[in-house]
Amino acid sequence: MKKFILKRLGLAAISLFLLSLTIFLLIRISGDPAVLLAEPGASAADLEAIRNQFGLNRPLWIQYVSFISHLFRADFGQSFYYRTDVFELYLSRLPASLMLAAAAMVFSLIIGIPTGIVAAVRVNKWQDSIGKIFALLGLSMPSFWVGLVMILFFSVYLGWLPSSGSGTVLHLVMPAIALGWVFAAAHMRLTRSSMLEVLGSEYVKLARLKGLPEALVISKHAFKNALIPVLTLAGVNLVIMVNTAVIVETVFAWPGVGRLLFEGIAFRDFPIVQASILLGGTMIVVVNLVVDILYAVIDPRIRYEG
Amino acid sequence: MTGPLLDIRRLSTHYVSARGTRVTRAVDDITLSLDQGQTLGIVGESGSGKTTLALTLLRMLPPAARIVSGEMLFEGADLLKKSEGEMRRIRGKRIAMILQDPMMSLNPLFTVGDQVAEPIRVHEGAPRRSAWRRATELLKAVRIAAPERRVREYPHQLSGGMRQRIVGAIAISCEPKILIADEPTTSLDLTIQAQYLKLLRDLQRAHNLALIFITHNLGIVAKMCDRVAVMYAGRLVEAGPVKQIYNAPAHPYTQALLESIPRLGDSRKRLTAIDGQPPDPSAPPPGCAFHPRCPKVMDRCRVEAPPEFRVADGQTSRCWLSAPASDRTEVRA
Amino acid sequence: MNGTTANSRFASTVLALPSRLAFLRAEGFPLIPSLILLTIMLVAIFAPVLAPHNPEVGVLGDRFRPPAWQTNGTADHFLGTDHLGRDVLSRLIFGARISVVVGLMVIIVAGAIGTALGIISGYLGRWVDQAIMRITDAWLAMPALMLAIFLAAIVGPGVSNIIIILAAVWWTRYARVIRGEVLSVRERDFVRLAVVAGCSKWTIMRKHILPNVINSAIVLATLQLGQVIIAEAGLSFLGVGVPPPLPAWGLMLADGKKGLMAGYWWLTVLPGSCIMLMVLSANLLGDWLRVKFDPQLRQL
Amino acid sequence: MAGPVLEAKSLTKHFPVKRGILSRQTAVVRAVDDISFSIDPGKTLGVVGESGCGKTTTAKMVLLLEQPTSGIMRFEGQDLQTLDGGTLRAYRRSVQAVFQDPYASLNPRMRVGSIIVEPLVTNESLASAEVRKRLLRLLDLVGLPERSADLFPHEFSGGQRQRIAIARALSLSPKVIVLDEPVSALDVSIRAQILNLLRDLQAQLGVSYLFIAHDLAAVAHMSHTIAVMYLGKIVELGDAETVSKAPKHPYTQALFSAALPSHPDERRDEIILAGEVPSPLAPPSGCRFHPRCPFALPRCSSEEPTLLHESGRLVACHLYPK
Repeated sequence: MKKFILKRLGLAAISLFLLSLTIFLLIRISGDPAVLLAEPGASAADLEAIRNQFGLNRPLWIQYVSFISHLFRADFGQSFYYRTDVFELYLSRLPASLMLAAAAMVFSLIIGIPTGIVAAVRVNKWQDSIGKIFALLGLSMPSFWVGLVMILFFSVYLGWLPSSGSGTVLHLVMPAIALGWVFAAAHMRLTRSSMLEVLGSEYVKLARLKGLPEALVISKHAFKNALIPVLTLAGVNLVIMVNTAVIVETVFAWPGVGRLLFEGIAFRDFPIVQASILLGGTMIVVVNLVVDILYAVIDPRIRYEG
Repeated sequence: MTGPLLDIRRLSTHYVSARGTRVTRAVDDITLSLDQGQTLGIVGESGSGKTTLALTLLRMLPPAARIVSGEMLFEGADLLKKSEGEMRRIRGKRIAMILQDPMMSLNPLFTVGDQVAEPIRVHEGAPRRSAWRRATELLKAVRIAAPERRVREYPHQLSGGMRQRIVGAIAISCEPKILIADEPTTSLDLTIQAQYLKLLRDLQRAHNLALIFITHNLGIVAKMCDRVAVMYAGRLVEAGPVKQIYNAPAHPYTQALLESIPRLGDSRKRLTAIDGQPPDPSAPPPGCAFHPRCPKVMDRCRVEAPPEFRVADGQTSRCWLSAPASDRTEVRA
Repeated sequence: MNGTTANSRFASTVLALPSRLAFLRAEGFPLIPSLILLTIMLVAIFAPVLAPHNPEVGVLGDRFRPPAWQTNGTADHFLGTDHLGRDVLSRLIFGARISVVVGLMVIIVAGAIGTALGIISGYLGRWVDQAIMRITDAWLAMPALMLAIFLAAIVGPGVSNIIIILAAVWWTRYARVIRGEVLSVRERDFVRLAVVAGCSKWTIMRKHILPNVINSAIVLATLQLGQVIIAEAGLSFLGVGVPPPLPAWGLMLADGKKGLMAGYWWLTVLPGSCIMLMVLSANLLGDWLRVKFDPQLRQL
Repeated sequence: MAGPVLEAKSLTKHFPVKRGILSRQTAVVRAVDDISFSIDPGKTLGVVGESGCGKTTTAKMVLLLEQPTSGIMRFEGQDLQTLDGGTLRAYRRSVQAVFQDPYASLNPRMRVGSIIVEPLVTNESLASAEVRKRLLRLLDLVGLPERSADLFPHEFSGGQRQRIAIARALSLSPKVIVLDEPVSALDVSIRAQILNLLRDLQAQLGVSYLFIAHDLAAVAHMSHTIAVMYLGKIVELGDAETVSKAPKHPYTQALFSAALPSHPDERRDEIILAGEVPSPLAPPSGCRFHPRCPFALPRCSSEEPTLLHESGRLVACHLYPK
């Protein structure tokens, strides 16, 4: 188990290194990095000052070392617009995003897992067809459009829910559904397919041959096995949610990291954009790591492989 | 008890394609019987319907399959007339089955003890503790060393041979009357196969089990079985006592099959091969399904499927060559 | 004599035609989704002929006109106008062009790169595999949309930029899936026998590996088409995709927000429905292909 | 008299096992350990043994799919190690293979004709008419109709596919064909067809076989010489009749007693071995068979026996010479 965790940590470190290197190189090959790093409308003298500050004339690897050392000190620079430390700004926005992601995740699991199980158990029956249609619709509707249509319907026409902002539970309902919708469909599809696979397995056949009641076969032998890939996906999706929430947060003016990124783009506030990507990527790597380890805890086979 | 333990009469199971246009007669008009403590071998090549027959016995067929006719009398009562709930109480308790791939038939997420104790708890309502004690004893019975430790382990911690034995332990956990083994040794090495066959025979003797061996291997039948039933394209082409059939096979398919196998001892003698390919089960040839490959084919075989004829005491054959001449009598028309 | 041969050849061609098209009647073939996709393609090609108005020029006096069947609607603007008085129908028609071009280009470019890398990585193995897969993993660790936003933010919006960006993000999925397929194909005996027959690595990859993984790549591409279209719409919606005044569906949704609180539903509902229709059709077709080609790909 | 067509001396293959982040080599799997054998022209060497005994690794080394860790292979008297590129290519052409699974050994995306002539086209530049001519001859040789060439593999049954695989292996007129479990995936009624075909082809073309199988009766039937392997070692090697009628090594005896009878009256001494085959990662000391051997002597656990002549064959066992 220790070996397993160490190995995963090593892989995560490599991913983080490549992530930082990619961002670093992209900034430098996409044109004059000084223009990006400087505030919009900076003068030639300002640009020169930036070049000196970041040592843009020095060899690339020295620049990279200094880039990394800043990152290790959680120094992502100052926001041009907010005039504050970007890392602190990001942290202050994170709870809102996490809350939205958690709500969306709960929504997606509550909808996705039961429908997936029903569809698998009743494969090729009407329940399955309805499930399939639901899943395909979910995967085919852009989340921000779902959000817009909900605003139109529930806020503008019916006046039931607030169209934007945060503060109450009511504010959370529409963004969570808009964001969770596509994931509900994804979880439903995966639950169905992994459940079908498990239901066709030899050990489920043996469970039936033992004469277990069908309910026990499904709830004990099939469910736990089928849930492993779904929970893995859900773990990965949680981070993807935080990060892809950019558009949904924009639609509903939800004050999370996604909206922060959008503001960064809108105000040409490069330090915010860069920090959002780096921190978002780091979160994905870390959560992937945690999910891998949790996976090993649930599934005894992985634990001993080392 | 009067009558056989299991009496199958004119049983047919068909697969129907999704649109209902194609019907595959996987099990076609089969009559068989089995006594307590007896070993029956069902031999056939892939697609001959032998696994479908086993699944029909337990009523564990996939949704596309239909049992279209026949009776299956188990201890005098027709299994086809039982409700799903009654069937469930028979599966695992009265009739147990070992699957083709025992390595894959243990759930990786539960301990060995849990899986062995499960049928005891479900069928006998035994409390957890005593079921686990029984599970430990069962592991001892299938000769697994240190059973107290093994019950708490997960399947992946055990060797392949041990997993085999555990599947055997699960099968006998509720002292069934019949044990069906579906190609239980195909993936095994010779010396492991010998161990496993011996274990099955020991268990059979200890519990007076009726054993149904489903296999494509005539050697296993020769070694293990009292009676044999040979299947071809869903039909029972020949059935009877093993020695009688190996000494004097009546059906040309059985004859050819026995001659086509290399024997230890008379090496480098040319084998008698059967020409052609096994038939497509969804579109078998008309008449006798074996006729395109049969060295003794007659005109009648191409159009008319032969019924079952009695050729000797307890031996039947579905071949026109076995049709009543003088002393042979037709079982059914 | 010649005539009869020609005739019989013609006859056999005609007779063969139904069997060639037999897949149309195959079980579960998604006929309607395929027709929808075909229609969208045709609309994209013939947009200048079909569109009643210039999609980029509006009459300010005609702002926020509702569809023809609502009060104040005119037959001239059948599906109404937007906040600049531009004809919604014409913009939708031209918008199909952007979705089709971006969608197809991205899956072709990303598919070619990803499939090639996946085959090389999976077949050559060792350090080549390690290097390619570590890069792919790191690339996958960055969420596709955010990376696209980042790239779009530093190189600026534009149709060709958006294609490059989305392709740069999307190839990883092909590389991963195709590599996995190659790993299993590589272990098949026919590949070993090709080595025994003396085939070079290049020949084996081209003749033995590629034809056996291409189906997966096609299925994946079809399924990714919808996601690419949604991503493009999302980027355009955020203002980092297709630049205005081009009539991209995502951009129309962003503009539609301006009339949202006033209840101008057509500006939101119509472009979104177009996206959904196209994505849904692509998904249905992809699903069918997946089941048809390889049931093992069910979890793509 | 001509010497053996293929000869292996002290052939060894160890696979390193890598573990940990830095991929340190922590152990070796001794897949094949110091084995020697030879195959005469037109003859068959049968190799039997259970899974993990190293028979497939041996086949792979002969096919140059695996590089031996040490040892010498000689082809028609020439040491393969010292061969230059050209002669090595000649070796490749002379040694072909047929594998177990007829469904995996034919590329499903190629037509049968292209599959069969692929080795030919790869190695020789021939006019297409000549290729076609040879293709038809090969199809005829294995008993397949001419029109098979234009079909795809999925249109054939297992037995027919194995015929296609054999035709392909024959296309370069090789000296040796490695047959790795060529009939074990086939239906019982088809096996005899393929075994007969292989014997006929050997008689007709004078090709040598390295026949690998776990089915003892099939090996005894096909082979002139039999090598019995256990955990990477050859434990008994000799004339097929001699070995199969009166096996000497306790493992060979157990293996033959475990072989299934062909008739219910056929009774053999039942030797049931205890335990399973140990992992080749940590083979037992001394004689590798000693933990399962019913006749193990004290020295068996410490001293490794060598192959010695005994009653007309070679046996590696401390019980001999008596």
